[in-house]
Amino acid sequence: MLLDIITNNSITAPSEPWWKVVYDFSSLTKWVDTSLHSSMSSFWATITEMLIIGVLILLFYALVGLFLVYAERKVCAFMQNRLGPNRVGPFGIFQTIADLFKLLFKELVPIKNADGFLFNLAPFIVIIASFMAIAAIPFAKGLHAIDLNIGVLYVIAVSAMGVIGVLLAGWSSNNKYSLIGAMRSGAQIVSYELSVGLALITIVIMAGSMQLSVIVEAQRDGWFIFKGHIPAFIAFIVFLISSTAETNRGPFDLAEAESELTAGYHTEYSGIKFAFFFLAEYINMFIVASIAATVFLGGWMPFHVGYWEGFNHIMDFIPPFIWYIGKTFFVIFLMMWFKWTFPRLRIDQLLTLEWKYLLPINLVNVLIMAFIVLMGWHF
Amino acid sequence: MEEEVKNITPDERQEYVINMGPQHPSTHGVLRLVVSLKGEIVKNIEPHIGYIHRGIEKMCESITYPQIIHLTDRMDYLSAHINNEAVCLNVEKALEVDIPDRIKVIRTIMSELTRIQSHQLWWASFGMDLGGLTCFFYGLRDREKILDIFEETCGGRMLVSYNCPGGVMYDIHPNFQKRVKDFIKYFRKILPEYDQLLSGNVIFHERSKGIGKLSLEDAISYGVTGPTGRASGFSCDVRKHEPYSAYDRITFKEILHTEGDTYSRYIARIDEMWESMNIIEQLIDNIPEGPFAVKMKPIIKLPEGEYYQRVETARGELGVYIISDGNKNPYRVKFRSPNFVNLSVFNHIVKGFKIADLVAIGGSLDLVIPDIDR
Amino acid sequence: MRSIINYLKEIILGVWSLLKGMKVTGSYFFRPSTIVTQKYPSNRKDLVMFDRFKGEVVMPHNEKNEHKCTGCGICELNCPNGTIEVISKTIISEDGKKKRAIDKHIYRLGMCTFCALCVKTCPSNALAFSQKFEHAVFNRALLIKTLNKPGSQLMKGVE
Amino acid sequence: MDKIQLGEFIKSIDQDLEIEEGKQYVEVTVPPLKLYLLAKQLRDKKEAQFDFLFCLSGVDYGQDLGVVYHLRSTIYDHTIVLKTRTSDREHPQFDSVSDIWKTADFHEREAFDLLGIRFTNHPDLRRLFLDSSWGYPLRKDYVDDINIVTK
Repeated sequence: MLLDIITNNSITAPSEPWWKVVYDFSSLTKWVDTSLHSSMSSFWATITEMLIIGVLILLFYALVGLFLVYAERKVCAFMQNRLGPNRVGPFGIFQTIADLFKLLFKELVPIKNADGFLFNLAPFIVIIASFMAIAAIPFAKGLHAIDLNIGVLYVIAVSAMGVIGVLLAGWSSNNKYSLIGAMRSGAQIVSYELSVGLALITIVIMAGSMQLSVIVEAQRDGWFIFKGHIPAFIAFIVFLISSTAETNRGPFDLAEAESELTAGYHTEYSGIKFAFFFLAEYINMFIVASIAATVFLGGWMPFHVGYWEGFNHIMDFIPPFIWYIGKTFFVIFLMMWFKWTFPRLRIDQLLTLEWKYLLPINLVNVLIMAFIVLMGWHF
Repeated sequence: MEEEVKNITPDERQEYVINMGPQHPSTHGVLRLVVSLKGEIVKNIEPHIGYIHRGIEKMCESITYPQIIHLTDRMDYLSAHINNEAVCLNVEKALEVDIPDRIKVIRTIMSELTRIQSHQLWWASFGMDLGGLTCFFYGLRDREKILDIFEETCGGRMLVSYNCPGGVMYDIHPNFQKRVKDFIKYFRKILPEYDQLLSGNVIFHERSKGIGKLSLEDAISYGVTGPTGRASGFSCDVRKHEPYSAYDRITFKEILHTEGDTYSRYIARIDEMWESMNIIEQLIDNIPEGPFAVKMKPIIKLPEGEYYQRVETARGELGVYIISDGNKNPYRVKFRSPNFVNLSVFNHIVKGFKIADLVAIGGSLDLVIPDIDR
Repeated sequence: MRSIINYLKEIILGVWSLLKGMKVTGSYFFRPSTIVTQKYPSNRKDLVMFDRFKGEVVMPHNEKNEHKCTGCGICELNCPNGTIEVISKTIISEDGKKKRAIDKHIYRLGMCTFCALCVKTCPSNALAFSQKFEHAVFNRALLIKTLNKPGSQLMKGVE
Repeated sequence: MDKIQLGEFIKSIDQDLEIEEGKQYVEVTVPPLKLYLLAKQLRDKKEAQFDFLFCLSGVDYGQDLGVVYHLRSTIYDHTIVLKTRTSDREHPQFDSVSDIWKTADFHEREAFDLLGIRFTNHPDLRRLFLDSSWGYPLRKDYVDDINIVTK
C-alpha cells in the first residue's frame, strides 16, 4: 500500500528519547493507514490516502507559493533600501493574498492568432511538473508522499518536464518575444540539467543510494557538505548555480529577461494563467532548494558537532520539520541574494559557463569523489 | 508620400523582425527600434522616432527668450539646468551682458550637480538594462539627495527652470553649501560601492568589454559627443575647448578612453562623476559675493544676427543656434541635441551583436528620447 | 599547465568579484536603518516641503481679504503657455477716479509648467507659490482656479 | 588657423565665395552647386581638416530656404559656418553631405522632415519625426489651425 511504502524505511531505534518518537511521523502515517484499511476496502483506502495527500500537498503548495512571493519581495526590498509591501496587513503579509485575488479576477485575454489548445495547456504542464516533484521530497522523518528508491532521478526527471510547458507557452502565444524566450529556456535547461545531475551524482556516490530517505539517514552523523571534503562543497556550489539556472531565475532569467524580451515566454498570459507560471517559478525554487537541503545539508537531520553531547541534544530538540524548512529557506535566501545582486548573463555566456566551466569541474569532481569514497577517506 | 518601398521583404531576407518599443522596458522612453534578427544576432536596427515630437523649435519661434527656457527643460530632462544655461548664455552673448562671477560659479556648480544626477540615473537604468535590478534603487536613492538640493534652491526637482537671461531666478538657499558638501562627502563613500556591485563584477565585464565598439574616426564622423564620444578617444569636451561660465578658472581633466566599447563608456561616466565632484569642491567654498542676477530689460530683444552657443550636457554637446531678426521672438531656433546625434550611431555599432548586447549598447549610449524628438 | 592555472585563477577571481557584489547587497539587507522609503500618505502630517517648492501659483490674501494684484496683466503676458488669464474691470475709487482692478485672476493649473515667470515678474509681488502638491482631482474643470478670493479688495498702498 | 587665415584659405579654394566678417565664426555663403565640392575639400585638405559637422540646420529665410553647416576641426579646433540657400520653395534641393560626414544622415532627414528640403544622393531620405501627411512645420508659411493656438 501507498503508506506502507512511505513507512518502510523509517527505522526507529528502541532506545530513542521521547522527542525523537514524537518527531517521527511514521507512527502517525502508519496509524492513518491501518485505520483506513480497517474501515474500507484496500482499493478505496488507497484512493482516500491519495486524496488526503493530494489535498495536503496542494495546500502546502499554495501556502509556500504565497509565502515565497512575499519573502522575495521583502528580501529584495531590504537589499534595495526599501520597505517592500507594507500596506495590506501588518508588514504587508497579506499582500500576496490580495495579489492572488487580483490575479483570480483578472480577465484572461484571448490571443487572436495563438494556438488555443497549447496556449491553455502550457501553464498546466508547468505547474503539474512542479507539483509532481514535490511528492518525493522528505519533509521530516516519515513525512513524504512517496519514497521512491530512485528519488533523486525522479526529481531531476520530473522537474525538467517544466521546460515543455515553457516551450509550448512561447510557441503557442505567437509572439516573437515569447518564442525567443522559450528557445533560450530550452537551450538553457537542456544544458544545465547535466550539471544538476552530475552534482547530485557526486553525493549519490557518497551515500550509495538514490533513495532520498536513505540519503538523509546517511547524514545522521554529519551533513554531506561537511563529510565530503572539498568535492562535496564544490558540488554544492555547482548545484546551487545550475539549479538557479534551471529554475530560470536571475542572473539566469534569460527566458523572461524583462529588459530584453519584455516578459519572455509568458508575455501574452494574463490572470490566473500568468499566476500559474509565476507560482510554478517559486515552487520550482522551493523544490530545488529542498533538494539541496536534503542532499547536501542533511535534510531534516539536526546539526551535530562531533562529541558535544549537550549541544547535540539541544539540536535534537528542535523538530526535524523546522530543520528542514530552515535549511530550505537558507538556500532560497541564497538564490534570492544572487538574483538581486548580479546582472544577467548573455545566452552564449550562459552556455559557456555550463560547458566550459561547470561541466568539466563537475566531471573532475565526480572522479575525485569516487576516489575518496573508494579509499574511504571521507568521514 | 516619400516612403521608399523596399523590394525585398524581411521574410525574404530570412530575418526575424521584432519591434522594440515604443513601449519597451529598455528603450528608456518612447523610442521604437525595428530590429532585424538572425537567431539572436542583430542584423540591422532602424530607429523610428517622433512619438513625442512636440515641435519645441517651432514653439520657440512664437515666444520670448525668457519663455524659451522652460521649454529647454523638457528636452533633455536629465540635464535640464545645462539646457537652460545654454539658452541664457546665448542670449547674454548676443546682448553682450557682463555676467558677475557669482552667477557663473552658481551656474557651474548647478551644472555639475545636474551632471552627477544624470549619470546616477544612467547608472541606475544601465544596471537595470543588464538585469541587475538593485542598481536601479541605489542610483535613485543617491540621486534623491541632489534632487533635494535642487528643490531647496530652485523650487523644482527635475525641471528646475533655474536660469534666466542675466542670471539665476533666486539666490542660492542658505543651506545650499552645507548640503552640497554633505552630499559630496556621502557620495565619495558610495561611489566605490557602485563599482563593487556592478562594474567590478565578472558578469558585467563579460557583458560589456568589447561590445559595441566605436572607433575614433566613426565617433568624429558621426559626431558622437559626450562620454560616449570621449570613450572612443574623441576629445570633445566643450568645457575644455570653449570654456563657458566658470570652467576657465578651475582645473579638471577631460576623461578620455580609447577602447570605445560599452565598458569604457561606462567607466567614462563613472570617472565623470568623480571629476564633477572635484569641480564642485573647488567652487563650493569660493562662491563670490554679488548679485544673483543682472537687471535685464523687461522685454529682451536680440540684435539681428545669428548666435551659436555650445555647452556640455551630461550626454554631449548641446548647441543652441538662434537666428534673430531683431524682434522679441527668435526667428529660428535650432537645438543641436546630443542624443539625436548619438542615436544615429546606434545602428552602426550594434550590428553583429546579440539582443542582450543591443540592450547594453543602448543603455551605454544613454539616450533621452524627448531630447531626440524635441 | 599554465593554461590550467589561468583557468583556475579566472574562476577564483570571478567568484571573488561576485562575492564582493553580494557583500554590498547583503550588508544593506542586514542594516534596515539604511532604508530610505517614506511612507507617504501616512507621513503626511509631518511632511515638510521646502519653502521654495513650486506647488501651485496662489495669490496671498491678508486677514482683511486683501490682495496685491492690480490687474496689470504682466503675468498673463509673461506666461509661456497661456495658463493665466486676467479679467479686469473698472471700478470707481473713493476719490472718484476710474481705476482698473481685477475681476478674476484665472489660473489653469493643468497647463502650468511651473516656470515661475509670473511670480518673478509681478511688479507688486501679488503672486506666490504654495507648497501644496496634491493636485489630483477627478474633474479637469477643477484645475481651473480663480486666484482672487470672492469679495477681495486691492491692498491699500499698492499701485 | 584664426579667422583671417580661414578667410584667406577659403578664398584660396574659390575666389567667388562670400565671407562674412565680424561674426562669432567665419561664415561662408556657398551656392548650392558648389557646396558638395567645398565641403569635401574642407574635410580633406591637410591644413583645414574640418572633420566634425556639429550642427546642420535647415532655415526658412522667408523667400529662400537654406541650410547652415557648422563645421569644426578636431585637430586644429577652428570652426567655420557654411551657408547655402535656394529660392526654389517648391523643390528645394541640395547635395547631401552624408557621405562626407555620417552624422549628416540624421540631420538631413530632420531638415527634410521639418522644412521639406531635399538632399540628393542621401542614402535614406525619409521623414523622421512626422508621418507623410504632415506639412513642413518649420516653414514660415505653415498653417495648422488645430494645433497652433495664437492669442
